[in-house]
Amino acid sequence: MKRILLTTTFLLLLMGVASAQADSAAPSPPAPPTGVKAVDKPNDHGHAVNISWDMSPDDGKGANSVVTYDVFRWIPAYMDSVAQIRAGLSGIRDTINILDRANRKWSVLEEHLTGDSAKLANDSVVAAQRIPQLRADLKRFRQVLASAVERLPEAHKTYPENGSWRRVGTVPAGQGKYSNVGSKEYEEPDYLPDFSDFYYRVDAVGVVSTTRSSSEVSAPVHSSGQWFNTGRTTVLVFVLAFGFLTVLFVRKARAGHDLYVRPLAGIDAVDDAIGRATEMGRPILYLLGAGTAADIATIASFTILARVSKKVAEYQTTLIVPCYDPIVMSIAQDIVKTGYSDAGRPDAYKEDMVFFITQSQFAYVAAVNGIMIRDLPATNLYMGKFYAESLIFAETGALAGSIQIAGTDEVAQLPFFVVACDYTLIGEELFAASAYLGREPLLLGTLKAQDYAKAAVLLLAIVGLLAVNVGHEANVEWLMKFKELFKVID
Amino acid sequence: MKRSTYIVMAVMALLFAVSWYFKAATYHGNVMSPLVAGFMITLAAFLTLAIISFVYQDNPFYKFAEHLFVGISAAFWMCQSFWSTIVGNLIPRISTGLSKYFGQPYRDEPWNFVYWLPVILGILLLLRLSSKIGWVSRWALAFIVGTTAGLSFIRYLRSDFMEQISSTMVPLLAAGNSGESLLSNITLSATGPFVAMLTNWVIFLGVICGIVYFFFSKEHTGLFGRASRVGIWILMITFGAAFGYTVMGRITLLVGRLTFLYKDWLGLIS
Amino acid sequence: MKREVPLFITFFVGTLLIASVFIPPAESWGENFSVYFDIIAVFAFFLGGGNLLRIHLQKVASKRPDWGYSIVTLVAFLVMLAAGLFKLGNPGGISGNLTTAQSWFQILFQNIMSPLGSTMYALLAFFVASASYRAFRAKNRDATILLVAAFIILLGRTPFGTMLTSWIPPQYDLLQVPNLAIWIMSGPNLAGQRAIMIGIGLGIVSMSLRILLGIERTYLGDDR
Amino acid sequence: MTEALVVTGTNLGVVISLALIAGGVIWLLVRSLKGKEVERRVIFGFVLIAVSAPILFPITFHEQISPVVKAVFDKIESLPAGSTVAISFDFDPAMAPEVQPMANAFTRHCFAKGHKVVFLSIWATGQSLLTSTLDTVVRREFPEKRERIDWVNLGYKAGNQGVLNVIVSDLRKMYPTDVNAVPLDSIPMLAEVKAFRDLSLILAVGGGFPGPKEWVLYVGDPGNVPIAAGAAAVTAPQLYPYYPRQLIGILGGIKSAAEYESAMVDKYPQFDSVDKPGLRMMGPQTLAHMVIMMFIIIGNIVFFRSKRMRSQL
Repeated sequence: MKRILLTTTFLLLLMGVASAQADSAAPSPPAPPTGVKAVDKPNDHGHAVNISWDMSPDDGKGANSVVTYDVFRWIPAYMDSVAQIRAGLSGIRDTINILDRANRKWSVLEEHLTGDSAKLANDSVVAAQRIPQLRADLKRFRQVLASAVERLPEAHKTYPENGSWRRVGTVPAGQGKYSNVGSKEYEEPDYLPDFSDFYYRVDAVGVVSTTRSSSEVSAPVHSSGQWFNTGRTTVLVFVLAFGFLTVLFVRKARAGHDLYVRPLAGIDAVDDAIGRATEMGRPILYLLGAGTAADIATIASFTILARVSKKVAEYQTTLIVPCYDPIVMSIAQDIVKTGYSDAGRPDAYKEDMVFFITQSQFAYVAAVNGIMIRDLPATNLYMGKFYAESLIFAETGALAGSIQIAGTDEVAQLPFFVVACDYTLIGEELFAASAYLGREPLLLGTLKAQDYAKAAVLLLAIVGLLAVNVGHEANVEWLMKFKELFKVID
Repeated sequence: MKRSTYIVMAVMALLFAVSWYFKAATYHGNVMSPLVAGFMITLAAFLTLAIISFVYQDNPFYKFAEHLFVGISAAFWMCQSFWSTIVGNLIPRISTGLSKYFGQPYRDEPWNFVYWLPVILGILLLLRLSSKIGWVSRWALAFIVGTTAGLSFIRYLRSDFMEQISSTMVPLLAAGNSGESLLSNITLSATGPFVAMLTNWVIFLGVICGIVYFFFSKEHTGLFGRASRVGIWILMITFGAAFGYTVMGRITLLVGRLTFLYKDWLGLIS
Repeated sequence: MKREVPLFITFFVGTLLIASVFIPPAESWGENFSVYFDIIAVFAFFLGGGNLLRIHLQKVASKRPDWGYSIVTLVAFLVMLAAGLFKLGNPGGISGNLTTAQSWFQILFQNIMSPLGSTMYALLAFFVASASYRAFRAKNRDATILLVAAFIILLGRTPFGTMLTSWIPPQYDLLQVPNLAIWIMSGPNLAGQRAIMIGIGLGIVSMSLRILLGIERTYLGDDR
Repeated sequence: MTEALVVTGTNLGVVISLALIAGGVIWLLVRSLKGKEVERRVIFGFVLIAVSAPILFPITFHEQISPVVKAVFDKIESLPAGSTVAISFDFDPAMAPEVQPMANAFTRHCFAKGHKVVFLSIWATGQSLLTSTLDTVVRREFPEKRERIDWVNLGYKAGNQGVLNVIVSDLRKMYPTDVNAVPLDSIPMLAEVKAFRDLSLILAVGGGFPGPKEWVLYVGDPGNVPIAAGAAAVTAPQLYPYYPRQLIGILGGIKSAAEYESAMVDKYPQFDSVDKPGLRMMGPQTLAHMVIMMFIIIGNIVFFRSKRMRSQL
């Protein structure tokens, strides 16, 4: 006993000495950051606050002893009781899931089991009978939590009583801002209530986490949601301007103004290619690409298919449309059917002209390659989204001696089509193609709108370039910022 | 079929058997039985060869591999989407009973009823199989196309259009990062300030001429026509360069497949 | 009814999604709609799978050329479908992970689908060569530019590129092939890419607008 | 010119396959003068041989070192033996095939010159790749080099550029110990190294964020330390604006790695026997590129000959 006492005393002494030494050895804390400002995070749906501060004089210069900044928020004790209700809630949720899972597992096996396992199985099934009860509990807890959460703004008003400072984030030295983003769902642990007084404080921390110094406390701030994202005003301006241009030219076109469009070699070639197929008595292969109906390029391809199928029906040639996506197949079937009935030959339409292959990229390629080599189409049309398969198609098609016309907006694949096909619609030309083929004044009107937008781009680019350059040379801040207008802010 | 075809078939079958035997005999893993493992690696190797044989000409082996591939892969994607989308995303929101059956935790959220919308639209889509009320499937298609149009409109306006314009605005007279005086140092050194400036000019003028090429409603004559010619040249350089640059990656793919044949199957290299 | 309702749905959904971008509380709608889209797409698989079965069964029934291969497709499709939907051989049963190593689904994927896919992809190495031979010819000015740019980039990737031009002094080393290759990629190539992308951006925006306004309605299957 | 044809690896397979390709190309060239087109299958055959031969037999081409790569090599050469150099492994397994050969070559070069090396990583995924270099290169090829006397492994520290910001002026603040918890003060080779600005050279191998660019901005520029970069091919062009003032040299992609390995073998023949993944991976690439270029040339000869023949008719 005595020995234990002695040892303990000795150890205590030793610790005292050690801690005294540590104290004396500890470096002095860095100077605190100043000017801590907290503002509601703009352009969001609330539940977030931006904090900024002037960096400590010891950050990067001075004693150069800042390693990180710790950001603290004052949190009322009431928040903890809310957290406890929340923990109870998720506890019930977990229990339900566990019982549910165990029950399912055992009830499948039950009849095959014996001995201990059978008892275990039985227990689980019995336990599972509590699930409805638990669900009722869950519902009650939800109501309690909902009403508790409503009192949170109230609780924040008691600052600085009944609460404590908690660290909400850490940033490395050299940075003076942090976003305290919480969840908007109050069942999530990181829920941040809107319209509550938040107080923030920032600590400069040295190498040892105990060497720190705190800033002044920021003025209280509320987080709240906004109804308009001002960061996207430029985008809205573009949307409205473009919408206006389009409507304007469509109206003009409707009024009967004649609109000029320059010829596009790839478009003119389509009609010739159909004629050629008729002469040779060989089919036409039309690929809508590996895109889905979620790609505008595929939709553009539909409009070209509409035109092609009508022509094909008139010329009485065969059309093959193997599809990669079932929805695309459905739409393509409708289109080809309509094309045939428009041409006055609904009887010539066959169900198996448009068919589904597979939604796997290279299996689709393998099958289409087979069709190209075996059916030897006179013309291959590739319109829509294409990926790595572009060159495989184009080369196999060339091997089969087909005339090939391609069009895609997939920039990485354009080189392969341009190199290996006879005609290629480059990017925007694919979208213009539908207007070209239809020759409808309304569609041509939208082309005109597109051209005006392009002219605006040229103008903006030149003006912007001048602004940036003049700004750069003369060091004028706002001119240099001109290009920021086009930066997309999230 | 011709007699020679039968002979080829028989030889291939024999080779397959031999490979199966040897791969099974030399199998050292313990994931599956040696017989299965030997069969699987032999199958993978023969399928690889069957596909490569297509570059020589179309043949029965390629046809077999192609049809096998189509069948397997079509089912593969259907199963994948069934489990990830229907079981993973839809069922836990609309049915407690079914989520219990599939072992998915039920997600009890307030807006869950919205998930019936795609289900209804999906069923409308299937109604196209009926000739009488097939037209209602267009409602589903209209929803899909509307979603595509709405999402693409904003996405492309921002990323492809505005972002690209803003990155074109670069200082044309500044000397890049090196900060040296420009006039004192007009050389064609790849890292010199003159080349940095030249690059900026090429990019700027290239973009302008490229856009001019895409004008549809103005005749490409005169100065406009000349700019459009330059635009085509720029595009041609782009396509040529991108083609040349991609060759390397394509060869790596073949290296991967040949390494499989030489190493994992034939054991020619270690 | 048959025409107006779909047009209205398209207009309504599209406008709603455009507006949601500017309204912070509605920001996540775009993602949600994509999820709905995926769910509808799974229903469409019934159409796709049904079509696949129909086409191949017809081929077999009418004994058209190569009908034997259609049996291969049918069997492969049904076996894989069963393996995936019933999770055959999966130690975890119906709630197990779909891609568990021992499950049939994964074994078929690993040993059949994966080698077939990567070999098909690897064929590109051959086609890149044949396309180069066939198409890179100095037929006219545009083709010559295309050819020269490609050749410089290719040359820059071999030791020859460095060899041939290493005598060029440092003041003019832009003209050394490897440097020239880098310059082409970061100068003219970038300009071209950018011009194409701006065009595509505009094309897509314009096409979307045409769809929303109902000017473009071929996807509804009537071209009037 | 002849140097380009220096091919290492002298077995029968190499000779046969190269003779096959060379003979075939000459035959096709002769044919092309008569305006005869080459059949597609012949092209495919050439590609197959060109890619297969280097896989089956160790064919490597001598890569002549380009100036941006040579700058790095010369820098390591010119440092006096015993200088302290840092190698940072800032990449993940996906990038490793391209950049790990560079890191390995740098390591060999530094040890061959008698430099002391500090290994570290600011990518969480870099730690295991760093360990693999230590196991396969350092411990196996340089067993005489002792840990903490000739090299030290500092390991990974979280904090991205924050870490760099600190270690440029005070290493011990971020790294009080090495990866094995040995205090830096008891490590002999770091007695003189208080901060990264005391180093003679930093080799930043990686390509994402944080990567060579952050090393330049947070360590190279403020600390006035020479930095060289090893990067993946796709990211290398973004680093060129920093060369040659802020980055003394750049290795971009597997080709640069191969060039470096070539230069190493020239200078230190003892490394001829070690694995050279850069050169090994360049074998099929180079041969296939040459074959494709030959076919472009042949294609044009055919085109012009047949055009002339047609005009003569």
